This record gives sequence, C-alpha cells and structure tokens, in this order.
Amino acid sequence: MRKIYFDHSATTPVHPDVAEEMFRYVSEIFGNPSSIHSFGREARKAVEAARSKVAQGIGANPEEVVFTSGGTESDFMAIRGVAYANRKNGNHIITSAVEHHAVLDTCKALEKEGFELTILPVDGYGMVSPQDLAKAIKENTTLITIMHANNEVGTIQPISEIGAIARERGVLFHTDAVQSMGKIPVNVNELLVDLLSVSGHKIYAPKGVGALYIRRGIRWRPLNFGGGQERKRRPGTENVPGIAALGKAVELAVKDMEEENKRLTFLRDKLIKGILDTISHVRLAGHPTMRLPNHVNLIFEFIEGESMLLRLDMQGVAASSGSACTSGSLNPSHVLLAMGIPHEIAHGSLRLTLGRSNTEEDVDAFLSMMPPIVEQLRAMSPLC
Amino acid sequence: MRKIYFDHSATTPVHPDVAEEMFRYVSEIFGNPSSIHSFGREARKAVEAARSKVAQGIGANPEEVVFTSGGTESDFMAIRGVAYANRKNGNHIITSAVEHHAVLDTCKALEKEGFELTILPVDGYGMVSPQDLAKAIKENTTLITIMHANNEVGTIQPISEIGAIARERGVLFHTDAVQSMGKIPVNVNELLVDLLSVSGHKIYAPKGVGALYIRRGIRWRPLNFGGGQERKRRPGTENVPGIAALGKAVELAVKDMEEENKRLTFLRDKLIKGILDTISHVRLAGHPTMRLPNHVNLIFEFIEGESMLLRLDMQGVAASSGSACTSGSLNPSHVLLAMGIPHEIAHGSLRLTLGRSNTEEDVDAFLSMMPPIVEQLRAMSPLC
Amino acid sequence: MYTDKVLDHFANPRNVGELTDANGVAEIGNPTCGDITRIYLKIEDNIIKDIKFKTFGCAAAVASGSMLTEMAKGKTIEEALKITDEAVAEMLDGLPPQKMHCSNMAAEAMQAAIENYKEKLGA
Amino acid sequence: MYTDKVLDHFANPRNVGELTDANGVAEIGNPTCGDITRIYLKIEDNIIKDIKFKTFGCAAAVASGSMLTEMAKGKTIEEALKITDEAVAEMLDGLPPQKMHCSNMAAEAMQAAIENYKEKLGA
Ligand SMILES: Cc1ncc(COP(=O)(O)O)c(C=O)c1O
Ligand SMILES: Cc1ncc(COP(=O)(O)O)c(C=O)c1O
Ligand code: FES
Ligand code: FES
Repeated sequence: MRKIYFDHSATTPVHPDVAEEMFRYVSEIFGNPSSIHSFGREARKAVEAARSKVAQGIGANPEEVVFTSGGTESDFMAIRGVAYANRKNGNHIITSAVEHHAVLDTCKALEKEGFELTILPVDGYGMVSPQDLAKAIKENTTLITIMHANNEVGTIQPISEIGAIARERGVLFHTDAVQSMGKIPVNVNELLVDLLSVSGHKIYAPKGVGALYIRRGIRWRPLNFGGGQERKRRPGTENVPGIAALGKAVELAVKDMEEENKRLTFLRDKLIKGILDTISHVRLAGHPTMRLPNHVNLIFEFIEGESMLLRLDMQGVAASSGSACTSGSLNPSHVLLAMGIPHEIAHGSLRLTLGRSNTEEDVDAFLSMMPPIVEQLRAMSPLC
Repeated sequence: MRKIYFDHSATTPVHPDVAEEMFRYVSEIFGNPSSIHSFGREARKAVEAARSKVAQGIGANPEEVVFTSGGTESDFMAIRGVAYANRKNGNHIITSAVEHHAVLDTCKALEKEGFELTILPVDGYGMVSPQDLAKAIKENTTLITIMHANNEVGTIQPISEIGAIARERGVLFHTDAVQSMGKIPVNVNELLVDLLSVSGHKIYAPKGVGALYIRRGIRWRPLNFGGGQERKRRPGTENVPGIAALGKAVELAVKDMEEENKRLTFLRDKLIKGILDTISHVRLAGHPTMRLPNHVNLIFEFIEGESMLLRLDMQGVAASSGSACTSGSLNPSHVLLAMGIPHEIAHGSLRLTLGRSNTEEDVDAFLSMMPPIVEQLRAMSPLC
Repeated sequence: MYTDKVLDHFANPRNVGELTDANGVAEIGNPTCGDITRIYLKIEDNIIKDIKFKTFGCAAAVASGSMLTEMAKGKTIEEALKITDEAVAEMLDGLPPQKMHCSNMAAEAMQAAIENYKEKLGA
Repeated sequence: MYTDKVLDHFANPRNVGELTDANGVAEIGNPTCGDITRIYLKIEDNIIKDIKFKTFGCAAAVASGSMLTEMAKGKTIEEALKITDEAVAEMLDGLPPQKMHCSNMAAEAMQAAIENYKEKLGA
C-alpha cells in the first residue's frame, strides 16, 4: 500500500543528508567532546560547528545557543530559568491559552510554586492580541512566553509586535519556534525575542535533540548541574550525533525554505479547497492566511477525529487530530476550545501537516479518499 | 598511525549491532510514538521493546524504567525527584565524596535550596564505609545516593550492604550505575536500590540517551511537565532511535558480560603489572580487587596528567586524567583528593579504561610507549 | 495500542444503523470524553431480536458498540443486562487503560434502551 | 582546544632543562592550579645569554615556558621584563580561556629569576 505521511508537525523523517552527518558521529568520530585527546577534539569540533550553523540559522551568536534534548526541554529550561533567576524582581508570567503543553504545563507548575500566571485568550483564529498582552504586563511581570506558530492549527502569532512591547516594557520574551523553524523566517533580532526554542525532529533531524537560544546578558539561570557542559548551562555529555544532525538540519531548512514554502503553500491550499469543495459541514481551523505553509486543520462536524485517523491509517495515510502529544488524552484539544470551538465540534478536527516528501499526487489521493470516509462515519453518527 | 582507545569510561563507540538498531528508527520507522497511525505505533513498539530489554537487564519491571537524555539527567531526576517528593517527611540527603558531578553538584544545589546534606568520606581506596553510612542516617533522612562504581578510580562500592541498611532504616536509595552497567552484574533487587541510573554512551549506545529505574510505589515526583510522555514522568518526544539503541546495548552488554569481564580483567592486570614493573614512583589509584574489570588509574609522581595525555595522544593513544567531564577544570580530581592523595601527586593521574575494541596488542604497545614518555616528562619536571 | 479485534470491529462494525421498528431506544453521553452512543432495540418475547447502534465516538466506542450488539443479539433481557463493559472489553481482547470508559457507553446505552422498552411496556 | 603552535612547543619544548652556571634562578607555583615552573638564567652584560626552564604543569605551561625562553634569550634584562604573559600567549596563537593563567607562570618565574640575579648582584 502506498503510504502518505501527512503528520510532519508531529515528527519528520530524518533527511538523508542529515542522517549521513549524524552517522559520522556514531561509531567513527565517537569521542566525548570533553576529552582532550583527538577523539574528543574531533567531537568538540562537530559540536561547535553545529552550534555555529544553528546560530546562523536564527541570526544569533554561537555562544547564545545551548543544545538540549528537544523542544520540550528547551521550553522548560527557558521558562523556569528566567522565572527563577528573576524571582527577586517579580513573579508574574504571561503566556497564551494555545501554547504547547511543554510551555503551558510548565507555567502552570510554576503557578503552583507560587508564581502568578496570566493566560492570554486568543481569537477565533487562535491569535493572541498584542493589545491584550500590553494590558496584561504589570510591575512584577518578568517573562512573556508566546509561541511563534501553533502546532495544532498552524496560526502564526504576531511575535515581533509582541517582542517590541516586551522590550519597551523591559520584560523578557521567550518564543517556542518548534513549528515555525524551517517553515517561515525565524530570526531572533527580527522577532525581538530573548529566548527561542527549536526541536530537531520537527525539521528532519532526529528525535532527542533541540536547541535553546538565550540572548547574551539576560538574567537566566540553569536548572541543573553536573559536568559543566554547554558552559554550565546544560549538564550531561553532549549528544554529538544529534547535535551535528541538528546543525545540518537547520542549515538545510534555511537553505530550502523559500522554495519549500512556495511548494507547500500550493499543496496546502489545494488540499483545503479540495475538501471544502466536496464535503459539507467542514471548516478550516486556524487563521486563513497567517498560517504555516504546510499546515491544514479541518473540522468535520458530526464525526470524531480518532475514527477519521484510523480510517485514513487503514488506507495508508498518517494524519493527526490535535497534537500528537495529546492524542493519548480524551479531551478535545485545548487549542480548539480556546478558539471558542464547541466541545463536540472540536472532536472532529483532522490535522494534515505536509512536508518534504509530499507531492501533489498525495494531495489528490487524499482528496479522493476522504469523501467516502466522511460519509461512512457520518452514517454511523447519532448526530446526523 | 594505529589508534588505541583507552578511554571507555569517558565514552564508547556505538556497537555495530546497536548502530543498526538505531538507524532503523531514524529515517525508516520514524514516527512519533504518541501518534496513533501506523508510523506512530511502530515507534511505540520500538520504545516498549527497548524498555523491556532495559528492565530485563537490571532485573526490573518495564513500567519501572523511564528513558532520559543520559546519565546526568537520570541522576538529577532521581535525586531531585525523591528530595522534593519527600520534603514533608524530611530534608536530609546522604551522598559520598567520590560521586560524579551529576550527583554531587545536584546534592549541593539542593543544599543551597535548604536541604541538609551529608557527604560521606571514603578510605584510601575510594570506598564508602557502610558503618559510616549507618551512623549518618537520621530521623529526617529521605535519600541516600551512592554510586555503584566510580568513574575515575574504578572502585566498586558495597551497594547491597548499603541497600540493606537503607531498607532497614526506611530510606530511599539511589545508585549511579553508569559505570558498572555491562561490566559487573547490576540487578536492582540484589543491590537493594530504589532508583538506578544508566547512560547509553558508556555501554556502546549513542550519546543523548539514558534510563532511570524508579521502583514501583516509591515516593518520587517528576521535575517537568509537558506532553505526558513516559507516563508523565519525563516529558518530551521520545528519542526513539536512541531508546531502541539503548535497549539493544543493554541486551548485548548483559549477554557478553561474563566473557568480556574475564577478558578485560586479564588485560587490565597485565597493564597494571607492566607499568608497575617498569616505571618507578607509580601507584595504582582505587581498590586493587574491588574495581571495574576494565579500569586502570595510575598515578605517576612528579609529572602532570595533561602532559601525559597529550604525549600519548600524539602517539595515537586516547586516555584521560580524572573524569572527562572535569578535564576542562584545573583542579585535581575531587575523587583523588577525597581518597587522601596529596594535591601535587593527584595531578599525575592517568586513567586507562579498556573496552570491547582493545586487544593484548594494545596493552603491549602501550607498555612499550609509556616508559620513554614518563622519562622525558620527568626530565622536564622541577620536582625531580 | 488497539488489539486486532478492536481494529476489525472498528473497520467493519457490525449492527451499525437504526431500527425503524425499535421498541427500545436510548442515547448515552460519555461523561469522560463527551462522546455519544445510541442503541436501538427490537425486543420480542423478552428476547433481543435485533439491535443496532450509532456512535459519535472513538474507535473503542465503535468497536464496543459493534461487539456489544453482537453479544446481546438473541439474548433474553435478563442475560443482556448481565453484559458488563468489562465483558465487552474482554471480548475485544482488551482496551487501552485510558479507553476502558469507552466500553461503558455501549453497555450503558443498551441498559438504558432496555429501561426505555420496559417503561413503554409499563406505560 | 590548543593551537598548533602550542602543541608544537609542547611536543618539542625549547630550552628545557637546567643551567649549571645559572646566575639567576627562581621557582613559581601557580596559585590557580598548584603547578610549578622553574627558570634558570645566565646573564652577562645585562643580557640574557642563556635561559632554561623546567615545569610541572600542563601543556600550556610547557609551551609557555618554551615560548617565553625563546622570546627572552638574547634580550636585555629591561627588554625581558617587558615580556607579558599575554605576549607569550599571543606568540602561541592564543591559549584557551581557562589556560591563560598558565602563561603567567613562565613570565613570573623569569621575573623572579631576574630579581634573584639582581639580589645576588647587589649582595
Ligand atoms: C509547538 C511545540 N512546542 C514544543 C514541542 C515539543 O518538542 P519535542 O517533541 O522536541 O519535545 C512540540 C512538539 O511536540 C511542539 O509542537
Ligand atoms: C558515574 C557517572 N555518572 C554520570 C555520568 C554522566 O552521564 P552522561 O554522560 O550520560 O550525562 C557519568 C559520565 O560522564 C559517569 O561516569
Ligand atoms: S468514547 Fe470517547 S474516547 Fe472513547
Ligand atoms: S599550569 Fe597548571 S593548568 Fe596550566
């Protein structure tokens, strides 16, 4: 059976060039970067070369890039690190209702530890309002964390506007760029952010590696201690193959972005139009234009996401319903609910996220596959 | 130039079978284990199969194994997780003076946060005394963390004796088995431990993956929150290739242990005897018999470790002086100092840690290489 | 995560649909997830002659509806009332822990439909 | 981490050893790391005719000793005293940040040896 992978926001296959880079550091150049012998020095070189590539990819200096075990760690390192380091100056954190759990749950845990938390609402497109944000900033606000692009609905937030406000008001600003990296321009100085999270496996690098940008000179402190790696910002022997892969992946992502962006936007729009034209009671979730070029989220009324996913899966199509991370959960996506979509309708969300491997044929195959699935499931639904 | 790698305690090359297992999950079976489609389900299967293998390797149940980003993370997750979860019952932690920085620095950070810390001394072999330990336990003691085998001097601690005391006194007991895993038997029920750390890259799996054993039912809590992975014990998309590799590596390590143990013990003893027989003013650091089968630490008086390392490196031999993690540091190893070795003598430590790739030829080559190096460096020394 | 049995019943659900001549009908909403199952019963001489279901729910809900209706068909009311959600889950070779509640819905909807039948009968 | 220049001077250190006819000798211990460097000077007509060093130290210490002695040889005392640790490090194409202090030791030992020479002269 022909397989169609439409779940690139959940994870991506490692790009062949990235895999090649990764494998060099697995068995051949395998040293510990802290070792002073040649095995160690070669590993160190690989780590620093990757750091430069990641830095270049986001417009940062290499010393401002810390490697982590993934987007989740980058997020909580950013948030906890700023929250604790600035506790003397204030304990108020601002985030949004549509953040990834890595951000939202970290903020909520801090709330339990005594921090004050404001969760900004979003509009029907999942968009945070900079005006709301400006109003929410108080004397004791030390951190704003708003994602660059949403993983569930693809909406791109007005990060540079928020960044300008944060800077004017002297509040540190973190953005989770896990989904935007490689898909739209990500530059820490244009976005005016102080911290920024990246995850490897969303950009064709392997799982288990990520990066956190920490602007030079900001008040941040490490969470853990150990061997002094990453200039004491993140202890533990460096994941050299993963780091080398991440460097390569960022390089490729930035190099190919413009072209891929165009190509994916075309496929995305064809997919959306194709479904809306052939199936009734379907709506697009998320912003119609301020959205990731590869991101489709369609809500089919009267039916349930999981059933669609499994039907599609049986026909070789991998899709998701809300975040992969939360698909184990039973509640409809907190993102859709925050956008004001009713509970039972939110259940019918189908997320299709395109990527490098997808072609127009994939879209066409999907478009002919979907109507009978919806028909069949609706026939089973007590709501019809 | 023929390369001889004698730094297996710092890191190991990935075993070919392990690399093969790892690579399967990089580009081919690349799904996110949280996804419900077939890509995700295959990834989930790989993670759970690896969990079973790791569990089996240490005599645990699969649900008791949590995957982490490495030994350092396993250590601080164990220690902080128990310390915080039991804070109501007590705030006293006991550790030893020869722990890895991942343990020691975490304990010291907790001390700064208001916990009470007892750092047990060691004898001249780097050994903790169970009697000392028993005396140190107080009403408010909630955690003991003592490593299984020391990374710098190879000394094996009396873990099951300590475990028996801990259990009798109702104190949770963590051991860092990063260095012992695969070299000597590691069984959580024989060692009587409640938490146990393992690191992939020390046992021929890649860097960036590790495991933490958490005994069922003990009071421990996660440090971070996010997508709910690892049954909410460790958030973040699972490092599937790394985890699959770790499973394979543990399987291989346990399978080959007895034979490798014998082989390495022979090489180790030949190496030690060869040096002691041909060079004066040399001593073995660590316990003569209660030591890892692959571990040699020789202290050469009047000369400095780094100089030896670099001379050896120029001749293709990779060795270390104290822990790789601390080789960026200028202080002589805290382990050697804790063993009562004077500051200037501790500087002359050379750690040689053998592994799968090493042969008797390597040992012979080293034995003929070392005397002129020592002679030359001593000629340069103002202490001679 | 799902057993082959669950996937089979999900892919080819038995007894899906409505019964125009039903004499017992009920709909149950799942308090855990907000999903819905509706059961149609055709009871004759105390025996479930026919049973159909509809569900707005996950794959476990569909499979449970399919399995429960298979199990209930031909049974007496008393026998049918003894079918527990655990029994349904067991016949499906098990459900993932977080999906155990989905099998409730089918069993409960059938119980409510029997209740509905009895009420009508009493009325 | 080390430059090729450092590694070269470490592998083939210049001016290692003792001077039996030294007229200025001093040993400096490095407070940061506990290492030691000793410098031997042979001064004639205010000029450093010969200079040798010994070190119990890291590769940076060895290379610094080697480089410093090369730089000082043939210089007048006044010129030699102007050689800073930074200058030594620079001639080695730099040292890792945490190893900058190692170059101190060589320069300081030489300064102390010149002091020792002057003291003897004055005595
Ligand atoms: C927006 C966003 N942030 C954070 C994460 C977590 O990153 P990782 O999977 O690398 O832990 C994800 C992916 O699940 C994401 O989509
Ligand atoms: C005893 C011990 N514990 C912990 C660690 C840290 O493990 P990792 O390198 O996987 O972070 C090491 C290795 O450096 C070690 O030797
Ligand atoms: S019926 Fe709602 S999750 Fe299964
Ligand atoms: S001289 Fe001591 S570390 Fe360099």
